[in-house]
Amino acid sequence: MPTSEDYKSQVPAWCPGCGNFQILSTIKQALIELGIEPWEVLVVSGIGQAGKLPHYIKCHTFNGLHGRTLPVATAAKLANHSLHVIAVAGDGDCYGEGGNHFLHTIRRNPNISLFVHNNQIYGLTKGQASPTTAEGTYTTIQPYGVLQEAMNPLAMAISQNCSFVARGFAGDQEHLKELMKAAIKHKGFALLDILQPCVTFNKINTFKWYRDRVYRLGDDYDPYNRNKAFEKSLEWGDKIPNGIFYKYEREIFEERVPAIQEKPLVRQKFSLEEVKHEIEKFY
Amino acid sequence: MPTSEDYKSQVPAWCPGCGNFQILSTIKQALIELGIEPWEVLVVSGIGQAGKLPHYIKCHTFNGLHGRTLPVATAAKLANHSLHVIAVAGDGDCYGEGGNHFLHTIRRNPNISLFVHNNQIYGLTKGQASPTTAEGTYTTIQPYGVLQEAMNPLAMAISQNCSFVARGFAGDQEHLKELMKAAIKHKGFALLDILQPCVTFNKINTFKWYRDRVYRLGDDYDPYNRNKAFEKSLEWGDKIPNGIFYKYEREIFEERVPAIQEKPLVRQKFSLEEVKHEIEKFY
Amino acid sequence: MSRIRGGHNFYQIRLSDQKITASREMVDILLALDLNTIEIHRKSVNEGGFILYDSEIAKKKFEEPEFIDIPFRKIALDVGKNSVMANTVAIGAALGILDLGLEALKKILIETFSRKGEEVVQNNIACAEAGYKYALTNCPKCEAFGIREPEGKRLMIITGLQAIAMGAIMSGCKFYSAYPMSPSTEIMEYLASRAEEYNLVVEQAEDEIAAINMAIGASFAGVRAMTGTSGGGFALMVEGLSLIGMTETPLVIAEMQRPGPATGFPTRTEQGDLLFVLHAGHGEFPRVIFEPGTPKQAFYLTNRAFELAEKYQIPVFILSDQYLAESEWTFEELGSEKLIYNDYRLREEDLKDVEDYKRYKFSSTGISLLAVPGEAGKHLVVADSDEHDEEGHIVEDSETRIKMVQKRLLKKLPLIKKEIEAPFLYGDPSPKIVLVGHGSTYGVIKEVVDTIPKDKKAAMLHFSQIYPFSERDRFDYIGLLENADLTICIENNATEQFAKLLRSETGFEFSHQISKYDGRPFTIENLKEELHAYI
Amino acid sequence: MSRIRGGHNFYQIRLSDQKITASREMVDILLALDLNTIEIHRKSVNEGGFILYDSEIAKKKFEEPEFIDIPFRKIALDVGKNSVMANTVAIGAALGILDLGLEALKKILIETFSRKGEEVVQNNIACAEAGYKYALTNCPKCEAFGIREPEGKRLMIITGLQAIAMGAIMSGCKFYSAYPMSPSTEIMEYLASRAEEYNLVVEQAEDEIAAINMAIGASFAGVRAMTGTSGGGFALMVEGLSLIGMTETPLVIAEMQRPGPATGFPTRTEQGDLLFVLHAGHGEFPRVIFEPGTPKQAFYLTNRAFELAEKYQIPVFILSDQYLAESEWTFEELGSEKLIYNDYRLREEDLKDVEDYKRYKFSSTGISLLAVPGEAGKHLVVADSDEHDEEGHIVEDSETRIKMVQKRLLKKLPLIKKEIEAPFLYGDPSPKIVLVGHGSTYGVIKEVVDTIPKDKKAAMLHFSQIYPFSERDRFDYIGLLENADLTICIENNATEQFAKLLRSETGFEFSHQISKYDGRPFTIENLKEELHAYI
Ligand SMILES: Cc1ncc(C[n+]2csc(CCOP(=O)(O)OP(=O)(O)O)c2C)c(N)n1
Ligand SMILES: Cc1ncc(C[n+]2csc(CCOP(=O)(O)OP(=O)(O)O)c2C)c(N)n1
Ligand code: SF4
Ligand code: SF4
Ligand SMILES: [Mg+2]
Ligand SMILES: [Mg+2]
Repeated sequence: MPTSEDYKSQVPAWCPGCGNFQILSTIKQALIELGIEPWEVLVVSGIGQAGKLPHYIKCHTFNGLHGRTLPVATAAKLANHSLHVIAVAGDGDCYGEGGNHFLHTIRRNPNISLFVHNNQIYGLTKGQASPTTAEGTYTTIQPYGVLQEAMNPLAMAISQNCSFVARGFAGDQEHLKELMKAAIKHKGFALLDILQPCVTFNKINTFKWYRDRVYRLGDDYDPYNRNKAFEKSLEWGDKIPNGIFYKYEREIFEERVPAIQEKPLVRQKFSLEEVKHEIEKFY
Repeated sequence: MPTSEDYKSQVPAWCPGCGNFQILSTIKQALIELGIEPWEVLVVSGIGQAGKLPHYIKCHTFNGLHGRTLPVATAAKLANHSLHVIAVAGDGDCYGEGGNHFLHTIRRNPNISLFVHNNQIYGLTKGQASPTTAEGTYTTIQPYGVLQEAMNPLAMAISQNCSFVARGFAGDQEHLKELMKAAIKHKGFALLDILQPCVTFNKINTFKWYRDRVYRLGDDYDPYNRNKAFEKSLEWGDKIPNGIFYKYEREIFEERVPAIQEKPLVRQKFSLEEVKHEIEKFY
Repeated sequence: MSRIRGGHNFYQIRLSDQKITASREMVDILLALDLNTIEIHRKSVNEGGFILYDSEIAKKKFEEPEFIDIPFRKIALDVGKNSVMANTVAIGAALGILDLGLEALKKILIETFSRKGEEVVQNNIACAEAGYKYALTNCPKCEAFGIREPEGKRLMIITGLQAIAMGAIMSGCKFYSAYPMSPSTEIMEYLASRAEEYNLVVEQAEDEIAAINMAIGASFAGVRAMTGTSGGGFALMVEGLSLIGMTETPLVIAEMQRPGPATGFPTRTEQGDLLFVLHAGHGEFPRVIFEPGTPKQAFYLTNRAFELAEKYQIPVFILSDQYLAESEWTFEELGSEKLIYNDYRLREEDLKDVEDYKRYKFSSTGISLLAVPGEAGKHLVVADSDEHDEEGHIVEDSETRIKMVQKRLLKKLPLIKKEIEAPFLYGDPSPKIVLVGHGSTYGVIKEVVDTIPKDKKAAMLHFSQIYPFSERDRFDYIGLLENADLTICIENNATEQFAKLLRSETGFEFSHQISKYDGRPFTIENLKEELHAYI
Repeated sequence: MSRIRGGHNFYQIRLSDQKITASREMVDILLALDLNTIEIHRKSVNEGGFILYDSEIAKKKFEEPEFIDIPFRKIALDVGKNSVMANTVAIGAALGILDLGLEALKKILIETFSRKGEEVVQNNIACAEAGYKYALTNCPKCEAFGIREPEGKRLMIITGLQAIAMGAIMSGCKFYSAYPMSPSTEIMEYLASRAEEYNLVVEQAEDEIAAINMAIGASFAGVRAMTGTSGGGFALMVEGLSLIGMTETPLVIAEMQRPGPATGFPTRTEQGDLLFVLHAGHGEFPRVIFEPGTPKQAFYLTNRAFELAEKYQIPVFILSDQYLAESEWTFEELGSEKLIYNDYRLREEDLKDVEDYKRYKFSSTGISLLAVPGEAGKHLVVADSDEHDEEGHIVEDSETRIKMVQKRLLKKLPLIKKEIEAPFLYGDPSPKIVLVGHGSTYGVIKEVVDTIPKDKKAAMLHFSQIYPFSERDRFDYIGLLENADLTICIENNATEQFAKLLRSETGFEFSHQISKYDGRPFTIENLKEELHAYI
């Protein structure tokens, strides 16, 4: 069993008080409780405050480009599906720059967990609006307030039949840990949107703001009903539900790609002997 | 009043029998019936069979890059909101390469109509799967059949509160024309997904296939109910509903951008005199 | 043509019992299936050539001696019971004119139509025979062309794209992600068609950005990977290219050029992206560019691309163009013997002596060990797009930065340069006239050199390993150019890109330049005509 | 630093009554607000300089003579009732050491804190005064620096980014779309802050692809438009750039370089994207690249960029880097008199004599009339990313292609070249030593030239209008270089990009190269040290 010592890595370069600290310690805790060793997990991230996270965990890491987390993660999983692959992204990263990959990764349904540190702001670039920033919010680039309606990532995921759709809160670590574990254990593409206070640039959605509003979906909530899940995903305001909104069991991508049914691609040895008759086909 | 002669342009380079011909003639008819003159309309398109459409209408045209129709159209509208702006795209164009713009244009809600020629295939590049190609379809690149669940553009649009969401069928021109007119008249971003048979590469979704399935949403259908609209948008199979699925009246982007409240940006004359005090601010 | 059906389409076929490697402007036999074809191509028929047509289809009768009126349609109806077989009749007739026999055609007809049932096959064969016989009987002077059915060696027939795709398979490529774009799509189609046989993963991405990032992800995870596209798609991959540079992830990228800018001519050819591909990506990192001149070179260079990409952990390009990519060539010499395969990736066993694995460990060559995440015991593999330390973690300090730039770029460059082979000299060994080309102009320049009288001492210098330039101590090609009287750079673009590159790399200045930028490849005739001014 | 709060941050300020244009390595006064700062920067303090610190904050007492212990924290608590004002005390103390007076600081404190209420303002002012007085009383030998409060002329203080943004506003730019990316974001922030005053549309796009396509859409629709980003974001704009090339849509693009590849050093500086920006985009089309050396040049070149972009219907780049973009300069000479504004777009009235408007009409200059869609009467404006005819409709033929390449590219190039001004020569008019630089190295090279004895005949040759190169008949800068004994190219990158470019464009080869690629700008000291080897 791994211990928290095994997962100790670099010292985080986040602002004191940032919600990312809770997310970091919760991920570690979830991995430890699931008995996953550092060398069994690959964390793929983009650029942003969230994107720095894998440097602060001991694990295989691909910290790539802003917005491009999911294509890298999907392909790494196809190449070696014996790895646990977790994609970590910011809200700008995943829903802004990377919006198209978000949409199409849902359709592919690889067995990957996606954790979005949704602070409703661009943190690393110092406070511009992200796709999830509330309409009307003032920023340096939006002096008239954000003119767009905020994106609803959960509703979007449900609309495309994403196989696992959940939301947690950095300030409710116990619940968050359970959601993380459920996402990692879930067979299929699992979106976990995490409400994360950015104490420096988002003066509206603070720890307190969230605490006053969030509640956990009850045991009576049925995550298998798509229409109900959609309705629930629209709830946002005085009350903000957290938990698993939607689940849909379907075959995962790795089970459908014929080349990797016997063993991971990365373990398939190449031999020129076995392919050289290819040339013959051109005579 | 414009006549069909006014809208006559280049000879289409589409396959004989292609569903695009019906869409082309229906757009012209809709424009004529709305009394819009060629020089009052800008058609922005991308690359694909659908993307060629503006060359076959007499109108202002920006035939840009594959997938990039919406950012061009949005900005052109911001620059000159006295123009009618219609964006024309293929399913690959709009939901594949251009997926991210589709998502964020919905959020901006410019007063633009988007007509997607959804033939569920990549026509121009000769028959690869598009995001809307049915799961399991065989193509040259998908010899095992498409492994992804088809994208649902209507559900996605509804999930992001798109202000007008409709679907029509190239083979039902009368209905299509009414939908086009409604989309153009609608104040806000209007998605009209058009079922368009590709007679060369899509041997499944033929005119007959659609004809056997499509039906019009009845008068009793209430397009203002988002949850119901979502539910309806999931209906696809033996029965395929067409019509206006969802409507949501909200302020359009052009009404919210302060600079253009008095007159279109393009008509605002520049005078150095009026800005030169800017330098003073740096002393 | 960017239209799928309807409209004008044509193919050009050149036959010879000599080796041929280029297209000609003029044809000997024009097989016209409609009037439009006659009108467009009539002026391209050589003196003494023929135009085979059907006056019923053309709705026009031509009286000139070169016209041979053959009732394609009527024969098809009579023999095949279906007028669509007129084209089969026509092909039979063309073979009849050449008296080449029908065996090969019959095999193709069986392959093509067998899934439509035995009757269709037989009718087509009957149509071909009828056309053949008709032509044989009615053709005035067929012996003029002097073609004999080839004997002995079987020949391959292959396109540039097929050669690249086959080269990838035979180099151990296991993962290909791309987005459809002419003229690169066939690589993906080919690989998909072989996915089952060779256990390949072929993924159509949602866009080119995803395509290259997927290929990077697969390569990082430990398998040989590749992506392919054309110029416009590659434009979207440029950020990913830079990511390859920073993370030192091996990747092979095929860029099949078509005329730009923007959408340009989707189905035509140009060499307009050379300097773009060479300088693409923000920041500085090494790369290799190959630009094959024949399908054979494409095959072997693809193999070499995989070798160098993995050995140096860099991006390697196969740059080509629609002309080489899509034209079909016959030749004899492809074999698997000369292929190389070294697996530079390290797994469990290979790392047993490494205590503390660091993905970006400094070394005298700049190359660090490339471990496979999850297959390397407890070693962790950390790749980072920020500037990083040896372990792969973000840094900000000046000292590490300098060492990393040296490691990833400055130390590798001279080693890579040593791997590059000299340009290919064909013709006079101490030439006075040198025609210089790169990539797909190989064939046409070579054939034109053959037509220049020996005493003029002409040669072709052809670059297929285009960047970096090979070291001059192996073969002093710049010395050779300096000793010539006339050095002509021949390019299928408007801005003399290769000439600029050679000048910037070596200081050498060509005496002349021949550029073609109409979207068409050089033909033997038009290159000869351009050369008239100088030779 | 890519961390937002916590961690180490620093600013360097250089004061002089001479004009200054560069940074130095060493400082005279180190104002340390924590122990870390002392440890990191102690070695950068000049002999005879001071370190102002608070031994209570540092939790350490330094006995060396350069240390001046000032109780920042205690004074803040006593006077301002809040220890956070320790930094205000410290700034007051620094001004006290220099005896520069407090008027300017007080104004800033009022501006900064007035929205927090009168009390905070007054407390801060009191803290500043207390720090000032304390330093004045306790400083051993302040006159050493010989700084006097400036008299007479007021000076501007401005960054490169502000100069670009202000230049855009004063050139009639009405539309700016971009995606945040350091160090370019401030352009967008600046323009957004002026949107109300000048009726600008500033749109934050979902990604850089949208950003450039929006700017293109706005420009096509008839307004002056611009986008801006850094290398990684620009990598995503490359396809859009090519679209500008094909559609001939005017656009100004700011590319603010930071060290790459990939994410690299987000908050540091480099000149690593020059050749990338020059060759970016598939296919061939003209472009102009400006790389200003000072905020003043940035301001005027931005204006010129809008002029040339619209006149020739091409993309024009303002290429700069984090160093110039973010450092603040004071100077006096900005004025609006020399700005140009010609509106090349045509509306109703302008087109009254045009019968049959064609967007891409052939002309002797290659330039076609640029009509505004919807504002041009019944004339239709058709722009196309495919190869097109004069009207803008898709074509496939060879003849039109050739004419279009000539129109859009070959005819415009020589005209554009004529617009470009010669590089700037500073120092000896017939130099034996020439230090050549481009962009942000202007200041440091200039100051270094000043330190070289006159009899060595040294000069700086600085390129800010970097591509195309200006015509040599105006000023034969290549002749000048050829006549010098020592020509040194100075660049903030590792692959000598400008040297390569000059060689490829003119054949000239520098005798030496000085490269710096650690993410830091050249300072006067380190450039002088590098030059030691040669001078
Ligand atoms: C292509 C590209 N564009 C822009 C940037 C600059 N950038 C870095 S992080 C970021 C957004 C950060 O916001 P988010 O993704 O929400 O992450 P957070 O910092 O809030 O965790 C941006 C715009 C970049 N690195 N690359
Ligand atoms: C960046 C880029 N990638 C790829 C292409 C090639 N391409 C042209 S059209 C097209 C897809 C066509 O499908 P769709 O958008 O559905 O339009 P259709 O032809 O079916 O109407 C593709 C992949 C391109 N032109 N540009
Ligand atoms: S800026 Fe915001 S998100 Fe980033 S580290 Fe600071 S508090 Fe956290
Ligand atoms: S390929 Fe399909 S979509 Fe394209 S023109 Fe032909 S039938 Fe229409
Ligand atoms: Mg964020
Ligand atoms: Mg389509």
